[in-house]
Amino acid sequence: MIDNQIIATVIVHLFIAIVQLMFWRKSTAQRFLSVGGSILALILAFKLFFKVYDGEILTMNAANWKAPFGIVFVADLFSSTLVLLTSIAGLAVSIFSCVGVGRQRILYGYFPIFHFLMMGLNGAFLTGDIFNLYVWFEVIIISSFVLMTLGGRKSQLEGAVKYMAMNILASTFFLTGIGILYGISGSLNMADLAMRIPKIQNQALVEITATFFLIGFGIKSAVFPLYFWLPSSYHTPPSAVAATFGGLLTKVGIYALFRVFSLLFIPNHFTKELLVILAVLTVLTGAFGALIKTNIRRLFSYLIVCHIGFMIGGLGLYSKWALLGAIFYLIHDIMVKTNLFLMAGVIRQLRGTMDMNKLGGLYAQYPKISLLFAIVLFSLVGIPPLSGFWPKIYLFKDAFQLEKYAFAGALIIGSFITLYVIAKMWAQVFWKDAPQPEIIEDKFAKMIGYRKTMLLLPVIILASASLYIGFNAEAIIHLADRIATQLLDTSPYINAVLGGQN
Amino acid sequence: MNLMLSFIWVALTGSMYYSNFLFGFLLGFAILWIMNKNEADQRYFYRVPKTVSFILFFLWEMIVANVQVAYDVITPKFFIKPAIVKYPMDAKTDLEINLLSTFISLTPGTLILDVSEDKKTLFIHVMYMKSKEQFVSTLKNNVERRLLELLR
Amino acid sequence: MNSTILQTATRYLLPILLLFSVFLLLRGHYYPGGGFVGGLVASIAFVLHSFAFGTQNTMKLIQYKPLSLIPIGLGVAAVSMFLPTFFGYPVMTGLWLEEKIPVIGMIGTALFFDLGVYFVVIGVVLTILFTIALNKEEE
Amino acid sequence: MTLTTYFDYVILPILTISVILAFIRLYKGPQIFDRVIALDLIITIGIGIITVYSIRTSQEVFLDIAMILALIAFLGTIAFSFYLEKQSNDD
Amino acid sequence: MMTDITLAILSTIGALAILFASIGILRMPDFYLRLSVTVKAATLGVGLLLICAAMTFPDVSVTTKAIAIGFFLILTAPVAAHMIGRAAYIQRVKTWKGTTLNDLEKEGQLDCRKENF
Amino acid sequence: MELILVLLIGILYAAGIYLILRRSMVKLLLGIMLLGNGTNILIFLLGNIIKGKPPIIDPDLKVFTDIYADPIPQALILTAIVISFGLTSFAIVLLKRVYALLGTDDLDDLNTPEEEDI
Amino acid sequence: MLFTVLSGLITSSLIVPFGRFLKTKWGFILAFLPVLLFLYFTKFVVPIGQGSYFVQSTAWVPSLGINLDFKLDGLSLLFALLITGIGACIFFYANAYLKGQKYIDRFFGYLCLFMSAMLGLVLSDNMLLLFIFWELTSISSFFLIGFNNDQEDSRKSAMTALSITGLGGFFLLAGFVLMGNIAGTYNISELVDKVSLIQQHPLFPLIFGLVALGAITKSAQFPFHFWLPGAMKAPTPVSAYLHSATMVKAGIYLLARFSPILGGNPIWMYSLMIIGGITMLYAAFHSLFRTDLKGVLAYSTISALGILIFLLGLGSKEAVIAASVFILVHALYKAALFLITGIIDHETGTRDLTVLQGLRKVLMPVAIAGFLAALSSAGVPLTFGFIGKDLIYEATLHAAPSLFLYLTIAAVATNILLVSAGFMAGIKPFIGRLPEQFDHIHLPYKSLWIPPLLLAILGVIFGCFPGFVGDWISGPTANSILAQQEVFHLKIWHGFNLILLLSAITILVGTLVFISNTPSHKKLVWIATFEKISPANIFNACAHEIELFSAFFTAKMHNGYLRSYLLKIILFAELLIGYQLYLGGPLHIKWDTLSPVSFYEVTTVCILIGAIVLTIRTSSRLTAVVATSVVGYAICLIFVFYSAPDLAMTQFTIDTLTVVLFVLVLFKLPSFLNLANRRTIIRDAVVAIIFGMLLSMVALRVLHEPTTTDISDFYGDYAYVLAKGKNVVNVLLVDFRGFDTMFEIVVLSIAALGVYSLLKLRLKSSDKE
Ligand code: NA
Ligand code: NA
Repeated sequence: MIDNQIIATVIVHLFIAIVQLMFWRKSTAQRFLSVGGSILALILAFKLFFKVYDGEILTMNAANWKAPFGIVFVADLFSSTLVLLTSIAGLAVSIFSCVGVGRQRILYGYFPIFHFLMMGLNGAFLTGDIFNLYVWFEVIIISSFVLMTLGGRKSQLEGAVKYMAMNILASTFFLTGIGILYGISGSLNMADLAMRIPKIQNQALVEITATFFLIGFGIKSAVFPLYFWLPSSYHTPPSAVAATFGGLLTKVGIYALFRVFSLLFIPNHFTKELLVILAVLTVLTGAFGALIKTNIRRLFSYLIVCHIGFMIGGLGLYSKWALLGAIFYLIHDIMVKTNLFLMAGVIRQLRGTMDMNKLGGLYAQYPKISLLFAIVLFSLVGIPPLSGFWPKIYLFKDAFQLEKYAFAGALIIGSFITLYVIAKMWAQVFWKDAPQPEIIEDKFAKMIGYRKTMLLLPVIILASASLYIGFNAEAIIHLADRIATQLLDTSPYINAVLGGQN
Repeated sequence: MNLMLSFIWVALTGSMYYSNFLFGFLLGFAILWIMNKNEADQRYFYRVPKTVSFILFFLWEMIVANVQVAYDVITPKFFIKPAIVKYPMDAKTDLEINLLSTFISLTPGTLILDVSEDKKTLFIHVMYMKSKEQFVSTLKNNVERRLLELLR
Repeated sequence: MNSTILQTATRYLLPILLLFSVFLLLRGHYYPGGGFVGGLVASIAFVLHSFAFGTQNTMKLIQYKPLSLIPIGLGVAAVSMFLPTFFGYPVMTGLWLEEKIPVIGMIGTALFFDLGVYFVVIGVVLTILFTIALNKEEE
Repeated sequence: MTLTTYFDYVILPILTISVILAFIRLYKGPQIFDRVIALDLIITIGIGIITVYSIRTSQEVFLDIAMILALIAFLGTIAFSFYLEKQSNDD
Repeated sequence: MMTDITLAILSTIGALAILFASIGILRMPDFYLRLSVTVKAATLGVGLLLICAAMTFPDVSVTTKAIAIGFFLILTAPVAAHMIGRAAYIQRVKTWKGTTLNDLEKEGQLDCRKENF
Repeated sequence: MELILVLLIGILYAAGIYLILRRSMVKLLLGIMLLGNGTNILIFLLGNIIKGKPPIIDPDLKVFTDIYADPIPQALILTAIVISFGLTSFAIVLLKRVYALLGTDDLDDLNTPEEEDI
Repeated sequence: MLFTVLSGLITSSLIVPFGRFLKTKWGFILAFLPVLLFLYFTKFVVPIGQGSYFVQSTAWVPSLGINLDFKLDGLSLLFALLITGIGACIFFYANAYLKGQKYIDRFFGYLCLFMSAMLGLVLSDNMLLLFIFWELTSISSFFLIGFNNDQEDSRKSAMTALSITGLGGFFLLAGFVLMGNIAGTYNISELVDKVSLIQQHPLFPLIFGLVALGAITKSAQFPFHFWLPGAMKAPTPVSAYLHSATMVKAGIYLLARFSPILGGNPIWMYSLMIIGGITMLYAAFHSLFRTDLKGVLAYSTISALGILIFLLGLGSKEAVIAASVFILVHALYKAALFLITGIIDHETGTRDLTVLQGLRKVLMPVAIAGFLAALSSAGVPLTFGFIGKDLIYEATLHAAPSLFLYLTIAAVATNILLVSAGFMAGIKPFIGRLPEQFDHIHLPYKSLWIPPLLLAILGVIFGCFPGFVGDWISGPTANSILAQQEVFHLKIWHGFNLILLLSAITILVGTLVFISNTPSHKKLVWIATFEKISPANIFNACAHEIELFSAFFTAKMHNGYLRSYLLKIILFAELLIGYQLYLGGPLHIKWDTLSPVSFYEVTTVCILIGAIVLTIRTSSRLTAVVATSVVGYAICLIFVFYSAPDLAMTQFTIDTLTVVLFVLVLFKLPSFLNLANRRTIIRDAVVAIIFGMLLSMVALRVLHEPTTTDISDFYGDYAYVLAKGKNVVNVLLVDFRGFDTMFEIVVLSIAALGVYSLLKLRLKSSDKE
């Protein structure tokens, strides 16, 4: 079925960005455009989501060339869900940015680039062409470079250099992989590749190719021992940016890993073992890092790494439940991690610092905001029945079922350390009295109501989403279940793209 | 200039249709119009044929001079006597100076290093210089005069 | 840089390069060339001008900020990309006018798309180079 | 001996040897100026090689590349000169 | 046949000119000499090769293209040579010991240039 | 001939990797550029490479009549080249800024202790 | 039942907006919530005592098998009554205790949450649901313990409590999931039917271990007991609630609940008996040395919990009934003692046993309550404690012949010490001479002293009428634990027998210990020297070590040096690719498929290589740029040779532009320094060369694969016919794969914007975000 609606969100963000570029230096107009456009994108994402919810897979043959000759966009449930989540997170960040991002940055193109980034994310989720995916990845990384350096402070630039070097290296691996893949199969369309790859005689070569993708996407998704860019950089940009990064960037890597390793390269025994081992190490690395960091954003950065391990582990187990768990976790993680960094931004507005040693007294001064944050933090930890809890059960389930006890252990350690550090953070940031109350610069208190709302509303939106995920876990499980089914049985995908012609 | 651009356009596209020429003309006109909006100097170069003939002459000069250098290069011993010479120009306009220097530079053995601030003298690097006076006068009479004749 | 020779040469090279860039742009569908190379050559023309006359003067020559070329180019490309949707085709479908136009040949969305690419490339290259150059002058 | 083989076995080798020689200068330096002019020469020879190759393969499209080279190659040299002129210490 | 022979001759001369330029750049003792030798010889050589190309392809388009290329080369090569030569001089790149006369240095041109930057 | 290109690919990658492991930011950049080139050649080589037959249809014909070079890798590389140009130019400027701020291009110096300037 | 659980949750969430009313004098109304709940549960005493049970199930997350399954049987009922009953006392008490406290609304919010979590925990008939409430109790207790969050100690204690119970919680979850995997259900009632399946599974020890870890951490068993004394930092009502009847008993409840499923085997028996035995002795011994009233209570609580674990481990009928009774006994007297401690603390401002004495003169009703509670804890006849202790001794005496002696000795020793501890807490502060500093003290509000008095009196009433309790409460409880139906009848008087003798000895010796043991700080210091190797310290040391290791590991991995990161990434890639290549088998070059070598190409490649070498080796940046551009131009030539004119053009223009860019930027940079030593250079070179070789090998392998060209053939066939272009590459770029191009120019645009902002934007210091 040909349907332009599939890439509607992409188009919306593209046009918002272009129009905003035309309104260069008109910060108010850009703010309105951004929020309005994000709302529109969200509506479209919902429409798309409900369209594919029943299992139908929509495709759009760009330029009217039937697959595999043109670039095809595919909306299956996995991609539509991620588009939806991205749109929710995007709207939240967009609202937050109106107040949370300084005027100077807005005047120098913050919003257009943010929308380019959103466009890149949506495109990456929707494309059905491996090289096109590369292009989307490049859109994403270049916008993230720019957002990361926007403002040009020293620490930002230092982080950006490392971030950039490693991400470009990742792209190199990815592109090399594409080159090899084309060399062995002669196609770029993922569904077509899925048909061709099993027929390739030299399957060893396929495995080699898969390795390149594994490394490329592994870097993007911050898997051990490829994660270094993340803690080097995520603590440096403005919070709105960090929120987008923290919530969405690594997840594209995860998405790509899931997509590629379910559609193109069905993991063999070695790959599965490898992924599980990497997952365990990733969890531990993230957990250890989180344990010792005192800057809350650095702490969150390591938590991202830690939880990436959960998802990678789910992929490594490669069973229905494990995939379900990993996808559920992905859904939960996008909402929560975005919110965490937004929260860090609010804390910064409240206190002017993100160092736990210097923070304090928030609970006494802002009890309701603190409770709101507590919801976010508990969702992250997975205090049942909040959102982080459910997927872990599935992961445990199959970790035991498949006798991957190391992974089960890592799940326990990872979850526990998350709990521990968040409790520590709660004690330090919210409970403890501020050590030096005299030097606190509380911008928030001085703000007018509308600005306060703009800062808190996104946190509330995302927190509600987390709560929804937690309390209506059944629905999310159904969703993740369908996604996992679609990932495991790729024939509907292939049929939808190739129209049963092969 | 516009005409020249039209010619180049035709040369580029390689088809000598009327319409193509016209398009090239219009395009060239447009480009010049865009460019020259702010420029006082709007003189067009209209002596295309003369230029072409000069270029042919000059190609010949090049071949001749090349042989000399070639010989020096492939034989083990150098016969060079390099020098940097100050050369007073008669050429006045930018175009004249430019063509002169192009010519001098393209001839083996000589190379423009600099034009003085007042645009009256050239500094030329010479490979084979017997004496400064001889070099200057040869250049003046054989090359510069000829060029200026063509241009003026 | 203040070199008379360079300046004079640039006066002639600039239009030639621009012409050449348009040439590359228009013929891309049939021969090597296209929006990218065309745009690159065009921007090289201006870069050359900035070397000869200084970036400030080049900016004056162009009159518009090169940055503003970017949204224009993106807009042109994006519109030509989405025009087909109004006719019920998928995004990016090539639409062609029935008749041939002299010189340019067939006119279609692909050409407009290339034109957008052309503008974007010019805008991008000039923004980058001029920003650097002007920044250096400031320092 | 046909013209093709002549191009293949005489002209192109001469040109490639020339490139190698120019490259040796580029490699040796000693100064950046020498390298820049060696680069310039290499590109110019490149134009020649492309021209010959175009004749060899009867593909006139390659001449377009030669044209681009001819038009913009010198920009690199100009840029280097621009830099070198202003540079305070010898690199 | 006649064309072939002409082609062979022209191309040989062209190639040799280029070869000499390369030998020149390798052998010449100082920068100015190298610059001096290379630019024109190479331009000439390429020009001759272009003529060959123009002769090989029957089209007018190729001929005009070849001429255009040659024209561009002639237009740009000396400018480039001049620029780099000037830069070298401003940076006081050493001349060969055999250099007999140096007017530019005498004039003090160099110093006033430097002040401009 | 392919073997030589294969060798070349190896050398390009090796050189790129070697350079990005240096401490200088400029070398890092050069390394990235070399890696990009290596990738391009790799894509190029792994498609069907054919000499002297550009994928351009003869002006008088509507389809190819004889063998021609694979256009897909070319299109891919073109895209990749342009993209890496974008990245490179941004990276170069980033390098410039870092140098202006830190006064060094030594990558090891990019570790300003935790600070609050965001 | 669902509603009883939800009521607390709803109330606690209502407190967020409407909390202000708690600060008014009508705040006590909230206390009627537990009262109502208590009354609701008493309704079930009779039917359950008659052997029936109640279930309720509401679908929640059916696909995961998590439903709101609740089951009310004897065990649940006992706990539900304790939770709501003692809860009611606590609510009233706390309302008075915390009068005027600034954050009283929060306090009751947490308390409601905690109460309903506890209720949910004991009512759940689904493992995962139980776990959910289990975690909720951990979290809400975290907030309760850390209620005085401006104090460092409180925060630390809350952290410790949460850490230990939280860690246990995750083990528990793992155990539950594992059990669910094996049994195929999470429903606890259904699990009872699958005992053999579970117990015969090879992973049974793991399951048991995980579940037991959950239980013993929660119930503060050795060596995880140390969080409990720390948790005394909480306001006293909290301590009373958490440590008498609720939080710490959750572990007991868990083991009791799962004893029909996991119990009845040596692993269960020995491990629980050992843990429980050690804990009860260790903690009882430690309680002797405490000078803080709450400290005494804390350790005696741990000891009591140890007894319970010990009894559950023993698992005999006698033991189970003893446990069922002792749970109630302990809840009553311990809650009373805590509340009394709270009153003392509240009125005198100290809990130091070396100072407190003679308070009966000013706090008579409190003294009575204390006295009664102490007697009950000592197990003096006619108190409920006496019944409990009798049953314990009976259980130990009836244990296996090889064991009963040791077990009985342990039980007696523990109880002797507990007698002393109970007297210390309930009697010591009230006897003797009243210090002058306490002269001014008045009896506090009724709502403060009535609850402990009530509880203490209840202990006596139950002691006098044990049959009633046995029939309706403890009996059904024991039946649920044993998963059977039997009648237990408790009697006051068993006649003169060994047990009575032991009881007498216990009380006698215990009293002697109490009299001879005057609390002093010196002893505390003395015992503290032993604490250096206590579990708490070992745990702290471990935690510290872990933290050190984390710091070390993180610093080692993430050391701030980009090149080290890149090196690690590359090495990892080499390892993987190399291994895969190795798996691919040997490589044979098929010469016949390769095209002939031509001179000009070789030259081009040679120059390329030369340029690369120059790039690497030069110390001048500019030379490096020149060399890199040679690389680009040479590649451009390769593109020409292999029929890619578009590529060649683009590569060439872009290369030139890159040179320009470099030149513009490199303006002021210093030249390269040779910063690496020889070893590093060699190492990097080796790594790089290996990488290059691997890539070459991969490329070579791919070359030998037959190429499929159907797609490019399609482009060749239709580029003109359908897309109206003859330059297929360009047609690909603007039509077939136009999307790539569209977004690649977006990439370019973003880069340009980035450059622009990078160079132009200078933030003011005020513009941080
Ligand atoms: Na093109
Ligand atoms: Na493209």
